[in-house]
Amino acid sequence: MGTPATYFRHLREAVVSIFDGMAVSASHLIRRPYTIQYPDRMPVRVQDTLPFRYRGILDVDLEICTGCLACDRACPIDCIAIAIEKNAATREIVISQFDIDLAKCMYCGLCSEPCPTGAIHHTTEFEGADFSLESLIRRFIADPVVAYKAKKAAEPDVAVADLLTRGMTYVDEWAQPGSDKPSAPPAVPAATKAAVAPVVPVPVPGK
Amino acid sequence: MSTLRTEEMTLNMGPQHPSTHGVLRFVIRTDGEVMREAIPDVGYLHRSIEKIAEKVGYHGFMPYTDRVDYVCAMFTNQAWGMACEKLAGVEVPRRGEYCRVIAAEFNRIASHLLTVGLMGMDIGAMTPFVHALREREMINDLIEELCGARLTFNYMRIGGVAWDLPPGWRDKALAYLEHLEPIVNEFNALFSYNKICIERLAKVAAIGPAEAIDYNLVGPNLRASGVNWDVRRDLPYSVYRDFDFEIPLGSGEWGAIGDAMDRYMMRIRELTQSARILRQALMQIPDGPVLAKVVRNFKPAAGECQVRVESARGDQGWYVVSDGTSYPWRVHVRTGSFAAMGMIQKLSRGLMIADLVVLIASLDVIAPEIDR
Amino acid sequence: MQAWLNRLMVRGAFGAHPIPVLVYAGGIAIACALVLFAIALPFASIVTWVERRVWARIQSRVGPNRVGPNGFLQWLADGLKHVCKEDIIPAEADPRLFKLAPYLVVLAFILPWAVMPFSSSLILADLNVGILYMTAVTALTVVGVLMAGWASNNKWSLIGGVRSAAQVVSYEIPAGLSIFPVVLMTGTLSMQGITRAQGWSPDRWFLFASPFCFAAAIILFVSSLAENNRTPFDLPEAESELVAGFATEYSSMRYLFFFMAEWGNMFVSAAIIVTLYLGGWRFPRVSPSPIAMNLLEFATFNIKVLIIVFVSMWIRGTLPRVRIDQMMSLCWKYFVPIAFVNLIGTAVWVAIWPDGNPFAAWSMLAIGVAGAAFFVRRVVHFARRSRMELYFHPTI
Amino acid sequence: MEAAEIYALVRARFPDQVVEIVEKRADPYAVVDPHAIAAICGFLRDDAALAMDCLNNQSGVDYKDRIEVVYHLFSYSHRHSAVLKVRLPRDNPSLASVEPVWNSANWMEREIFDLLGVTFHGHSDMRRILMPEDWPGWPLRKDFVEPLEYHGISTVRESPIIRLDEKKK
Repeated sequence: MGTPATYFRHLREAVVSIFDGMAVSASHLIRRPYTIQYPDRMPVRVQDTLPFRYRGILDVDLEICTGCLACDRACPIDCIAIAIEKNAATREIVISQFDIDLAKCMYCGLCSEPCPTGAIHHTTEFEGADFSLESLIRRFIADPVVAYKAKKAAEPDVAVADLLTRGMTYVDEWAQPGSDKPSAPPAVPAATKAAVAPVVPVPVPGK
Repeated sequence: MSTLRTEEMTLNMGPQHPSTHGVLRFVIRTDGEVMREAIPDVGYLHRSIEKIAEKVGYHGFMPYTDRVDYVCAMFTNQAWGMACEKLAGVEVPRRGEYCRVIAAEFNRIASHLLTVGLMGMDIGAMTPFVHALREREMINDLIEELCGARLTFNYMRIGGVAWDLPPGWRDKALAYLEHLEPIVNEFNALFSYNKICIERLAKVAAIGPAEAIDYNLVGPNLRASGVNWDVRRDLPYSVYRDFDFEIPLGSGEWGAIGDAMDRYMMRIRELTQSARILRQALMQIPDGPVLAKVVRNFKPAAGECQVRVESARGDQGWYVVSDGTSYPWRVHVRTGSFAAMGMIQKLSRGLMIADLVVLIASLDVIAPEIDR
Repeated sequence: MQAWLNRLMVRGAFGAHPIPVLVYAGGIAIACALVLFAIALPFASIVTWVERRVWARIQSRVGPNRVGPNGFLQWLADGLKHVCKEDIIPAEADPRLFKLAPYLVVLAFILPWAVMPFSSSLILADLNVGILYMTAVTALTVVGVLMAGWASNNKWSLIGGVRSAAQVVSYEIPAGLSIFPVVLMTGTLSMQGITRAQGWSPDRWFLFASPFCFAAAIILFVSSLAENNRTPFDLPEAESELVAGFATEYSSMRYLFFFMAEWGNMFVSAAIIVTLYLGGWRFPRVSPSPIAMNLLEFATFNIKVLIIVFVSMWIRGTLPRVRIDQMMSLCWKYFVPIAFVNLIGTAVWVAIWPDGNPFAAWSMLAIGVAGAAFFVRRVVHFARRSRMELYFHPTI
Repeated sequence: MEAAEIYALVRARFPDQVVEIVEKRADPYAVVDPHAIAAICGFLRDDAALAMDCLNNQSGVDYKDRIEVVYHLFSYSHRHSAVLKVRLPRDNPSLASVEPVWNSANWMEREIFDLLGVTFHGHSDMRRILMPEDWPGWPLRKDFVEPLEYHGISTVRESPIIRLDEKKK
């Protein structure tokens, strides 16, 4: 405790610092809470407010899957299982299995990185709770399908054009090794813009 | 008083205890409120990450490095990338390095915010904790926009980063930094300079400089003891040479040098220094590619290297041995928390039970980093 | 009340030949039950909801807002939840003491309501030693808490119980010493007597009567925080150190009892402060009707109490917890000496100005208002400095 | 001071105990005699010109034919570093502890003991640190086979995905 001077210094410091601390906490009584009232009291679904790059549950657009197995090879925990068969005559690839074990998936994004068409991609969906591990396996193929093959001709298939555009936008987000991308990446197409712009009533810092 | 017969009591603290950050366990021998000794028992979060590295290959190990220290995963990402690049001689593009530094410094702020907030919670003030987490959420939002994840980022790749900065992100990041500084002052007024806080933290478990070096304390814990050492400045890696920043040092102005208050304030001061680095990095970032050309089947030449990265928990040493195949032969991570945890048994002698909580929080030990 | 019962008896409301003692006893029992179930228990419960909302706003959160309008019925849901939970008694515990402890704690919280001066006539018993009785029975809590800590047969609980004992017993002294200045000035221990000695206007409250009284009021407030195990003195249940302290092994209704008592005790200690220093129920005589006046006085008293309770919630949302040795040194090195100085100072003050000093009162009041104004300036400063959006609505 | 100079100084002091100095690497290292490790480390710490006051990293590597213990030393006063290596046989490897030299070795040696089975004599508290006390084997050795269960708890989870394509992986 020491001298009377330190005694009173302690008292004064305590009073002054508690006074200031109380002022700070009182000032928070008149500020808007930061809470997002997930899931029900939100103007838009929270999934729609997440950024485009958000790594949620994996989805596969089989229509544009080329069956190249790049994702299967890239997955560090082997949670993707793909079975393909090459038809020697038609030179087509038939995919007979495309399973993803979401219980095992760690959402690292290494599978969607090498995908040439953006067929395998992360969605902004994240609500994966379920009652059994079995139900977390996503089986994308019931009957074997023929893999997509980029046509040499300039015209892409009309049926998959939209999917391809979306897929390629997704692929473009990734840094391409060695490519000299402009410092500000090109504006995202209108379809994805809504997902990028924050619509939540979140107090955006600095506003 | 010497005739008063007292009995020693053995207490079990953890692994499920509110303030043992994660799953630490201590066996405490106490005499009333005063501890004789706290014996740490670690390993409850051991996930054999070093063994996993030997099985998944160089590229595939990147997401696992997130789990080494999930509070500041950017640094483990960066260290792993640097180790692989050093082994194979890959040059990272400058913009890639800047992206790395920006992401890592944001992560440092997030991690330090968590630490100072947890300090608040551990000494009984919930409000600073929630305020710090609120700020951390804002950073997480930014990082989420950058790399799509909030905790296990997996942002970096061998040879650069996986994503360039999204459009408009730079302005948001700069705006956030503007927002951060008044919040730090407010946080100080609310908590750091509170008399009770100072009384609780000052003079608790002071560590002298020689002792800190001997026990291999790193990062803010080491600097709190007055050792002027920061890997970012003294063994500059990445592009830290380009920035002008200060290394805060513990001065013992609240009591003894290297006490809990010094260690705590070190984090508060590094918040503003990180913001300073970030501001420079965001202003100076050059154009160009962010990822070097690295083959998918990454096979560095046989050899070994050690890289040191200044993570939020201090100098993180990655020792990687390659045998020339596509799987690393051996990966060893020497983390700051591991060394700090090894010191707790010695520091705990003569402290009170309430001080043990302060000691753990001030050393900023994180269970996954100890156990790996 | 006795007179009222007498009148009813004369009218034959209780049969032809009532036994007065039984009638009185019955009347008191009914009145006690009314106070308990109409005021004490709902207050203790609702205040948990208020506290959570206030706390949440301080922390930029929303707080419970789903059950009922703005979450108002949260307390009911929580209570039901606790009642429905399994009542676990650890195998190694001492079952009798373990079961008894929550009742003792609740008892300590219920007994003070007997002398609670809600208004000029709403008081169960205006004991002539009212304030002494109040301090005596609130201290019973420590017996329950210590018993809970011991009977749980858990080391953490034991430490919590012992901490509580050390704390409550120590802080009884500055709290008691801070009551005496008022007793010196009024010469009575009766709650109503003390209230009547003050006026409705702040300059005639004992808080501003002299600097010593002001200091004594603050010491009394802080000591009451310590006696109720509130932050920054929540060492007995120190969540981050002792898990839940003395309540670690409790579950279900018994756990609820502890926390009901804790929140109820906030009301009790706030009532002591309001009665002693903040003019109690005093309200200007605006209506000749005694019923209207009593209602107004009741409202005045409760609002004052709620403001004090709010301050203690606000402190809980601001301050960290002190360490046990600091808690002790704060009591013995700071509060007890200052309380003695207050006591002596007040004695001298009363000797010089037996009827009070209006100049001192007005200047103390001015200092108080200036302090509050400065405080508001600081609040505005912090609110402006940060770039967060302001939001004045009390709910969300 | 460069690493090469440090090794030269060590070799001058312990001519017979320094087995090999490898310099043409990213991180040059010196291989020393296991019996002399405590003495060499003591010299490195106490010599004023070297003053290696910090054992930055200590780790073990299993090379199938031998086990190496690697010491990354660092000097905060001179800002230089060095790497020492010790080669040990795989059967019952044991080594003098450097805990008396640097306290930080305490936990790192426990970790090496736990994961690679190297016993350090002279260590104050040679117990397992990360793994349970009764864990069989040394997990980071290359020939370690993980037991299928531990105290009745299964350590593996069968993958629920049945691969149609058995050829791969």
